[in-house]
Amino acid sequence: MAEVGFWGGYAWPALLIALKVLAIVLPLLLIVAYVTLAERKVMAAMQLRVGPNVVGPLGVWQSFADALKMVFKETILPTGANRVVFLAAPALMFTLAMIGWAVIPFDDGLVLSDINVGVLYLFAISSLGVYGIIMAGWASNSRYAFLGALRSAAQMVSYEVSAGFVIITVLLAVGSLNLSDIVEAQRDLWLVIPLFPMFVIFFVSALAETNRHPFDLPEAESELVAGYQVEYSALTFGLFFIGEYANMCLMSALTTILFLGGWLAPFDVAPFTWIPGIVWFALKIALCLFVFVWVRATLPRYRYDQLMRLGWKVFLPISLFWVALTAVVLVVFDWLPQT
Amino acid sequence: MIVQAIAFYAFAAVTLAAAVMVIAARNPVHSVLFLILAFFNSAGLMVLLGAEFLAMILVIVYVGAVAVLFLFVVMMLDINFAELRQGFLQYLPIGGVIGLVLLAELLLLLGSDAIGSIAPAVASSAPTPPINEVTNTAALGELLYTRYVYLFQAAGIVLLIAMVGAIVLTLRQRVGVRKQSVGKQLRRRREAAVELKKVVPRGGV
Amino acid sequence: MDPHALPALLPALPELWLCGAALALLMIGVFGGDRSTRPLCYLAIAALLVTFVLLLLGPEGRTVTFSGMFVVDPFGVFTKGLVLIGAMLAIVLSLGYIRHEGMERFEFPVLIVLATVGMLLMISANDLIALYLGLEMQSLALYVIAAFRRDSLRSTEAGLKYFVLGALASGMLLYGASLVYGFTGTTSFEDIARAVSVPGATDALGTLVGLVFILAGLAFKVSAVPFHMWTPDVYEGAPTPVTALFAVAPKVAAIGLFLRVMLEPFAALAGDWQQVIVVISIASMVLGALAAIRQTSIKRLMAYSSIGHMGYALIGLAAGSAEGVRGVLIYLAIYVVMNVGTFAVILCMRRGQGMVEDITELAGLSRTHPMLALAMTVFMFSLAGVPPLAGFFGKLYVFMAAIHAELYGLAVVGVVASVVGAYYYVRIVKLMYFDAPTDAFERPIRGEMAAVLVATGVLTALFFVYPAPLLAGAATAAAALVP
Amino acid sequence: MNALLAEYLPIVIFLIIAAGMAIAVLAGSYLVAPQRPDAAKLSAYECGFDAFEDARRQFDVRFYLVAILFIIFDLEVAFLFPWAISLSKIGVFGLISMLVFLGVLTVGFIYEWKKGALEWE
Repeated sequence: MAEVGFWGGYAWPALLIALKVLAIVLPLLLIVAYVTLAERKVMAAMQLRVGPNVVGPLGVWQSFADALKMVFKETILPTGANRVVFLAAPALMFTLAMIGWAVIPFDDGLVLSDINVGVLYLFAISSLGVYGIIMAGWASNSRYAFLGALRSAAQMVSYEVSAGFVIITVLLAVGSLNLSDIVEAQRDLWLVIPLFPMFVIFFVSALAETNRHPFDLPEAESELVAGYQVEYSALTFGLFFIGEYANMCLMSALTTILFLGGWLAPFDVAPFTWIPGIVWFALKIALCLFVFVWVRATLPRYRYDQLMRLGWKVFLPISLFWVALTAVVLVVFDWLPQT
Repeated sequence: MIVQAIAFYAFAAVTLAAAVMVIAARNPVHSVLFLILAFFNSAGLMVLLGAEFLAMILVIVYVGAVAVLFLFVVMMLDINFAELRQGFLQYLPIGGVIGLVLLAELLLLLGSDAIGSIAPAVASSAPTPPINEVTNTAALGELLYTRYVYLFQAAGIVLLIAMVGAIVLTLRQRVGVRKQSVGKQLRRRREAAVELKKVVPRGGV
Repeated sequence: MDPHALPALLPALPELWLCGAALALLMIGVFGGDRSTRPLCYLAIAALLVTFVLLLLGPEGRTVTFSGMFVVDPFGVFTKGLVLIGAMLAIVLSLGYIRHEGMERFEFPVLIVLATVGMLLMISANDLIALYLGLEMQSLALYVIAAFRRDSLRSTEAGLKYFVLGALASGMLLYGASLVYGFTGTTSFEDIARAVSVPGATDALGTLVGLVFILAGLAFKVSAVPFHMWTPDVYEGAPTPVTALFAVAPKVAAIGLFLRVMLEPFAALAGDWQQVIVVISIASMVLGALAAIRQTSIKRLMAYSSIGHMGYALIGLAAGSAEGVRGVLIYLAIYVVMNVGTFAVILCMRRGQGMVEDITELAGLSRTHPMLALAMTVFMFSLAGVPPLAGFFGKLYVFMAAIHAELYGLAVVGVVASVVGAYYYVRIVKLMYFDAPTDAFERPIRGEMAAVLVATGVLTALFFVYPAPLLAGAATAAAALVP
Repeated sequence: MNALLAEYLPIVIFLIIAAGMAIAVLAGSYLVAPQRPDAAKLSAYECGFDAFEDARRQFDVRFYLVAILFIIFDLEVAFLFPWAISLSKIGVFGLISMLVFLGVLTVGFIYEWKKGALEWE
């Protein structure tokens, strides 16, 4: 390659990648805005009420109105708070929720960085989520925040173990850590069918990982008054809010890739394959998000000891047993993927 | 190639700075956060080396689990470093001498041209497969469970001892705490719970 | 060698059996609850006994399995036998102590068995990684046992000290191993031996520095002088049967490991590490002799005495010949018997409400407990190295080996140190026979304690009558290590 | 090697951009929003009297135990990853060696369960 100097050799490819990154981040923020609105609308519908419809037709601009309001609110730093860590926590939560999307394959070949340890990268990102919460709880120097943070940290930690075992069962069936390979391997049979119990455990663990209902005890209004977020106001709270919903979408995307065949059409028959892969991917994520909201609208909240009991005493043994069962079945029937 | 060099120096510099800050930080939680930064950057260095599986495991296990334990412990025990550091000055000379000796040995090593002079003569028996055909996760998987099964099972036993040890040292049974037994709740039959009684008006039960 | 072929499991049968037994004991214990501690101790002793038998029935000569990481040879069999005996006797000694000191938790025997598994793996390691794993397994279990009485401040302090310094030593050993791997390109002992014996190797500084770090790590585990600071505090803080275990089993395993690491992979570098061992040995003997003089707590005194004895054992290693290794092995066997006997006596020093640990409590023991006093006298004189008793022969063989290896200075210092060291042993005997008696200890010594006392007492006193089996065993073991 | 690293460059750039946006948002809120702090506003969210001592101490040792058990099971998952990938190549021997490893850790898990380490009051 001829010496093309600084501009051609390095700055241009970097700029190209930066544009691709923005091409992911900006639509994602838009989607997150509408997911929050959709959640409020769907929950309202489930409770036979209308939901936000004042700001713009059918309340379309509601989330932008909220965002604008947060921008102009005052950011309060409580006295005993530890300034740097206090501000770093929301920034970390937001960043983690975003960088997870770098490895998600939106369509066949349409992925920002196709690293061959994609699943491990996402597992690492979800295990880092604990830090945002602990730092927030510790920095805001209030008893509610501290206890809330510890409880949600312990909860996330407990459910990560069973999520890990579930991912192992998927890897056994696929034989590669690369996310695109995982989706390719499900071309003729989605893994949700053979590994259905694992799908259920993974989905519930995803609920617990993102501190969503029915596992949102640490930040439930009635118990710990919004847990670790209690001392946050204005945009710092906004970052947490966006981070939580982006995390929710990330977990739905991961569930879709692992179990629901990513961008693959349900049947390889003519009418289905005309619709581009990314649309299928978006539909499946929408389905998962709908179930997130549906669960929030209907189920009662778990008490903390029941929540930990479910994580350690139900999910862990079942997923551990299922890993061994899948391995034995695959080796005995010789269905192992030949990589 | 320049991007690799820049990345290497950036990661190395931040790791060293974070390591120094771990010791120098006044507040224990800050030192744990600097430790996490150091782990992160060493994971970055490993990616530069091409050992991506090891980098991810480093992030998952060290940053995701061990550092969380450190944070819990540091937050639980009110360690103020000022107290711990009082005796630091009187130990400085001895510590300094030992540090210098170690540094001298390291410089000796770097200086000596004998690096690897005898190493190639005894190449290890399992040659590493080429990087582009086999991902290093798969390469690891092929050897770890069959050729090195002895070390693998020994590691399993060490994990078991860690489990038993942790529980022996920390578990306190709080007596008299009524726990919910879901099994018992589900096994309750209607007959045991509900008793139909014929009540005579003004007769009481 | 096809990596997927199943390795030969037969040579590792004792270890596999003990691992299985440890898991089974854990399960029995957890379902039996804390009241099952006593039967669990008996089961643990039985499991160790079966391992001992399996060990003796093992294949002859030297077999290597698990792709070159696990070696079984007469040297390993001899040392493992000593470790198993040490562990068994430690559990026997703890039976009474657990009951009346409120340490009735079933994990105690399980952790001892798991620590013993670690020691067996350490001794039969033929690879730097296997060495480190065995060492960590043993140390981890011992850290927990040291802090087993978590409510007593001393026990937790002992556990913490042992953990912090142990972690430092493991770190240094690991760093040394990585340097050696870096410079020789391999971790297996045979390949290192081959790499190091290449003529140009002696100027490979990297391997030497790595060797120094490994030496430091191992010297810590053996509690040789520059790295002995943890020993007195941990011996005093830990519960007495745990101290008995510390003084016996891990020391033998660590010395066995020391011998194998120095004489198999780094035999060619003997010129370099020999004077390091000589210095360590002299320093340990001198400290063992002098530091114990003004000690009043019997357990701290035993800690310094064990440091001294490790110094004598290292003389054999400094000699570096087959005769030297034989000397070390004989010394270790006698050391195990003497120490177990002494700790049995210490464990009998109970008065009504609790254990007593001060030497002055032993005053006038000859009048209150004539038999106990006699046993203690035999052990004290044997530890001091007085001729007819076993301790003398241990030192004799080690000094002869040093002399034959022209290490005259070392032998002379050894003799002088053992003479000076004899002072505090004899002082205890004087206390027992010539001082006014304090009130008596608890009267009926427990059955198994009396049995241990008689057995070790007879072995120590009448060793000179029939020493042949031990000498022959040690000779074959030494021949296996240094051809 | 360069091909492998080319895949990781976008992640680093993504990280920089995401962090940059977060910081920009925080800085923005300082510039745009009115800042009128007063004692009442800055006090911690509390009803009744303020907490006596620092809120950040003495909580249940059980969190410490959960963190340790998590490390051990996390390591177990980490050991499982390469095994799951290469099971076709290491065949039955690899399967048996992993089942033994899982068996040892299941014994540990049963021990924990029966000892009540997983109980929460």
